[in-house]
Amino acid sequence: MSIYLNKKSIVLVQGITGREGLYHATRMRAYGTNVAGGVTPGKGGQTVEHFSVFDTVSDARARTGADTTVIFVPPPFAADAILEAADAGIGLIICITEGIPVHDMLKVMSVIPDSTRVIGPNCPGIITPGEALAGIMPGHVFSAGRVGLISRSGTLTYEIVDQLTRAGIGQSTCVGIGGDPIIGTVFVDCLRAFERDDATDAVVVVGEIGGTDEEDAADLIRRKHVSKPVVAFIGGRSAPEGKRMGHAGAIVSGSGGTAKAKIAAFESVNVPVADSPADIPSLIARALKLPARV
Amino acid sequence: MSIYLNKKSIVLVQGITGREGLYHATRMRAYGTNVAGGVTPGKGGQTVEHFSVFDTVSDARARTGADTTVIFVPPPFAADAILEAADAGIGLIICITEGIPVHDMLKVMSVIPDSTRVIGPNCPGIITPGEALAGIMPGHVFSAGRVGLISRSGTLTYEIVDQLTRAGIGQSTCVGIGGDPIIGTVFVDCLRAFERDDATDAVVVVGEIGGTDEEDAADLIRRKHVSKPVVAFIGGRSAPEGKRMGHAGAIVSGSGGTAKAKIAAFESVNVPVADSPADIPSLIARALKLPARV
Amino acid sequence: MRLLEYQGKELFAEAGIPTPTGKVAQTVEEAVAIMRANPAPSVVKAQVLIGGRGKAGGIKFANDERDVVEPAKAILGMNIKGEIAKRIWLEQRVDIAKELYLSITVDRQSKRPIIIASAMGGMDIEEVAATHPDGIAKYRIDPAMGYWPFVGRRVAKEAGIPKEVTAQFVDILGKLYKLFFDIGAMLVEINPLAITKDGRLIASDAKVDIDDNGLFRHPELEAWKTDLPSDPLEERARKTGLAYVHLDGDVGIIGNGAGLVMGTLDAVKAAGGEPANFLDVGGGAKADIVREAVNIVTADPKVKSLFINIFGGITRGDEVAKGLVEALGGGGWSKDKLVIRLTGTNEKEGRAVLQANGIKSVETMNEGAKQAVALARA
Amino acid sequence: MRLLEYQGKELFAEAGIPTPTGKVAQTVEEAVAIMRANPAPSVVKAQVLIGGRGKAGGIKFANDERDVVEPAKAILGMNIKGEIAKRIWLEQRVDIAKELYLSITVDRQSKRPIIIASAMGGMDIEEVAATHPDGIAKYRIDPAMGYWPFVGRRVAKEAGIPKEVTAQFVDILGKLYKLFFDIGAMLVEINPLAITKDGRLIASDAKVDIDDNGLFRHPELEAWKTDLPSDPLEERARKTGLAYVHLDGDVGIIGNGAGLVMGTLDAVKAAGGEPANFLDVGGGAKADIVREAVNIVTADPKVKSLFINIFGGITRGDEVAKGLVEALGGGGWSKDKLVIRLTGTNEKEGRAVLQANGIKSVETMNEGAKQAVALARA
Repeated sequence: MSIYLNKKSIVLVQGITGREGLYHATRMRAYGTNVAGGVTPGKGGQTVEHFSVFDTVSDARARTGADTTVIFVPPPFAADAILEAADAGIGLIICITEGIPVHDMLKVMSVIPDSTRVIGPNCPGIITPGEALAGIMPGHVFSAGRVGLISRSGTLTYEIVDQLTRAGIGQSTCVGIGGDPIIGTVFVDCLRAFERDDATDAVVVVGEIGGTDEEDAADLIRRKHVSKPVVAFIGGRSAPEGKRMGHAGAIVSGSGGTAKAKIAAFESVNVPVADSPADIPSLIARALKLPARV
Repeated sequence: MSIYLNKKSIVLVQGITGREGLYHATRMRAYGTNVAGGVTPGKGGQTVEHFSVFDTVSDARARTGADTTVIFVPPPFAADAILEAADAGIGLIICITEGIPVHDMLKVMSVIPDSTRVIGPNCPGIITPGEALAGIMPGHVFSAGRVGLISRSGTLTYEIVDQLTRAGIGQSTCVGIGGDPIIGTVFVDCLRAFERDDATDAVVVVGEIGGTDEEDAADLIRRKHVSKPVVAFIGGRSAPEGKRMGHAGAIVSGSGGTAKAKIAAFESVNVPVADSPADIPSLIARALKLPARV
Repeated sequence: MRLLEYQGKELFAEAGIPTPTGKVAQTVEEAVAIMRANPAPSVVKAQVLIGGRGKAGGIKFANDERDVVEPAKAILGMNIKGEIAKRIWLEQRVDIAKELYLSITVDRQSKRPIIIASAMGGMDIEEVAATHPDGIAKYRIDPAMGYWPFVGRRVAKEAGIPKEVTAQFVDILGKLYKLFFDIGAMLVEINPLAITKDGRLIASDAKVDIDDNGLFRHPELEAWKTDLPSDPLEERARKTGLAYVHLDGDVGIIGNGAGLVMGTLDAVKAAGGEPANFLDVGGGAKADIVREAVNIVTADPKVKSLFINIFGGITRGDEVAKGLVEALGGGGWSKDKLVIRLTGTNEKEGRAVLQANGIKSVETMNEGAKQAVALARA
Repeated sequence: MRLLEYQGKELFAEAGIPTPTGKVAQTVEEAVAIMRANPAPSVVKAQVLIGGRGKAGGIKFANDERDVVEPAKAILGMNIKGEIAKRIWLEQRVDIAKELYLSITVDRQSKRPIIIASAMGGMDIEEVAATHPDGIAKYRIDPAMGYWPFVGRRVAKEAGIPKEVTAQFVDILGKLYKLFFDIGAMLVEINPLAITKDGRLIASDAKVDIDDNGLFRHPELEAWKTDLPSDPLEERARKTGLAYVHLDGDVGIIGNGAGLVMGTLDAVKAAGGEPANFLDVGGGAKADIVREAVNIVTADPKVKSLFINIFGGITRGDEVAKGLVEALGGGGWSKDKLVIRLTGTNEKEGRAVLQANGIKSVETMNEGAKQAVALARA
């Protein structure tokens, strides 16, 4: 088991004839993901690197039975690509694209059906180690296991997973939810999913400054919806107020959204917050009462 | 029992300080309806004919506990009034206004939550005889009983109900769904509700040319979702093709939507179709095996 | 409000949808002047709303200013299935390689705008639907979502639109949706949407029907109304806010509520008569509206009897009776050629007014229909 | 992209939101000319993005062209909390009876635009929220539904907006939402929204923040960018598409991915150092981008050591290594004052390039942070 993605997932790549799309489609396939083909309008019928190319997602889904899509489409066209996938009945839409206008995502999220899960945008995707990779994560740092991970940051995730793997702690599923202000899937969604997942024993939440996603997650735990142990890390603790730090989401303003407030929220529900990514393995080991190998 | 409306319903009138709004609010109250007050922006705090006036539906609902609203607001502002009621959490919205732009209703119906029932626009409202009237129907022609009625036409409804009442056949609830191309509640919705209603033994469906509402109703019956007897009447059998006959909905074009097609659809599922409104009481009596008083 | 081709094409051009270069003319002289200014092989098209103008001879060709005289003469004033062509549209001919079909209308069932497209254009789409159902693509747009390019790509794929013109098709469909939405249309139709021999898409025809209820938001269209074919009585009724449709029979009909009026027409037909019209005074009609309704219906010289059928809800019986008395007082119609049936709200007050003025009323619709038919035959 | 007051007011005026009559000036002479053309009691306001300009002396008054010289001189060039006022905005004074608050921003939690309004305007809204939570009305708009007048009426009622100006408030809010939507704003704020003594609503201030990701749809705003205060290095980075933020420390930092860079800043701080900057090369950076990143960070004279922390996903280690070698080859920085940590995609190839060029790398982020802090102190 796992959440959202597993070895049975049939994956499409939207924008497969683009440089990044093709590169990552190939890497996903190499990881073992069932990449059934891709979509590039006007290039239907072609083949690239043995991937079938379709004109529309609707057509691709009808011919391949795909249930998942990974979007590598330039920002001005990405909202259209997400809506196309939703309209075609794809249940899991992972949008890698960085730089989508916030108003496009407001529109997308207001009309997309509840039954459709969007991950991202501006995210590294999702991986169920040993089963499937749908995104741009470097597969080799992940290892199969029983710890779930949810993160607003891509590279910070790799950093933390690398530490976990080196410490012998494998992962059930890792979800990079993305760093934009408006994203499809938030911490609370993933926590609920991990709570239901038989293959997950504990969850690492990697947050950062800005927004109230971490506070919402703490609130879910407070309301007893999460029984499994959770440990957290908050990036950007040294960021000065009012400065935008790359992620559109990571801007500190007001009292909500500061690293301090987020750490306090987690600590108030007994979720240990790591000082450094390097401390996460030991916190997980303690939470799971693992042998003191780390 | 009854559908949608009963003596416990707490009713607001939007546009209560207008001529028609106030006139019908008074008539509804005289019929026995629990009219809790009305809404006219900018006139909150006033009292008209002992009705409290509120500035917003949200305010009115908070102070009266209203669950139903009847809208008498000029066409350019009616969509706003419907959305206001829905936003305020009113569960049953009856829009009497005639002449609302079709595109306004397209927008309204696309954003209104599934849990909100809209009846109309361009409809006479709904009555549960002996309990409550929410609309502009002439209450005195109705009588309490066990036959449900659904109609696309206002005055034709009164005509038919008058015949039923004279024949001693009372009504459980009568719903005027309205004559516009885009309406909130259609025959199929009401048939499902009457099927579930313990107080209803049979249903009269009063259709007219245009659209496929009648065909959809026949299809519901074909799929065995309606076990109670249904009798029908179709108005506009003599209307020439391509002529618009008052109701924006009643325009014949193409093969769908003709009186002929609708009558055939009903007859194919053994729903008797009356030649004249005057024949309906005898069809109902036969369907319910009532004594041959009619 | 259904628009003439030249009006629809003007809206298309404003919306950025490619159309052939063209101009409208009301006289042969204007047509000649247009051809003189733009000497090019052209099509001369009758501007009528009725379908089938091509078969009726309403479409001809001309190459220059001399050449246009005959076709212009022939078409201007032509009676096409009862509609007089008061204008012609002269447009430059395009070399057509293939004809597509594209329209957006309102789908009542889904409560959404519906796009209909086919690679089989130029013919009656209902015929295509009947004979080649697979050749037609349909897509219902969520108005909350609006049009996005993927919709156009999906429709193009499913309709079998040639790949080379798909990008143009997606662009035109987006503009057509915006026009449909902005103008509050019930229908926008391009049939045919032509592919020219040099690979361009161009709207060869334009059919636009605008929701009358939304016209108040488009005062700029007011000027076009006078160009539209109309029945003088229908026009007069429209100004009073009455829904009047002129028919061919001799029994004048007035009622309140479209359903009841249609039911009344049906009853008159069932009684062996022929309705002269449909007239719905609407909800809550006052005496002056009723008076005007009587005057309009009886202004039709074919009318031999008048049946007024009122079932009062928002309409009050006393107001109807008052209006009727006023109309009869004006001397335009005799109470002997009149049948009235009045029930519902304020029926007692209404009947009292009628009795006081010596007007008899009947109890039921069927009885009224029978009497009215008998009076027309008398 | 945060706009200056005068830019925001220009957008407001175009959107039909009432604003005081005003003009912008860059010199005292311009200010005098403006007052000469429009002699009226005016407010002279420093055009800076930083808050609290009033308390800092950045708002003064003038009645005529002579009167304006002193305030203009005082404010032009004024340093307000580190930001230099390069322009002043001269606007005619209005007699204010009461001040309201109105804004629309993006609510991440509900994924909707949120309207915030209060009858207590003119002060810091967060302070109002803390002290008078009941005095603030919030409404989350479904973008699919858009703004409808009832929303304005509801917000006005809940915020306690005086009844006499509710109709104006509803109208202004509708226009503000349209502007918010059309311009792709993250924030539009009117504080105060003044009620004048003669009962009119007018926007006394204007704060507009536009989503940078949506700016490509608004080329018309390009010209305003040059008027905005900016750090020269931040400006240079922006042109290359790099996310660079200038800070006060001496440890230069380059990483890929905002989260990792922030984590790296945290690690440097935890190691007792002070970051000189935040620089995210983004996903999939090529060698030339990395080279430019090194050049930008080391162009800051305060930088004493450089820490490059790359965890490759979409970014490939070999490209980073190549860019770094190119930058060092340019002579701008010494490999002795450099710490690099490179892992993830193509890490082997990248390390091979580094080794071939005599650049040593560390294994972990914390180790890198420690070494970089030590180098800065050396």
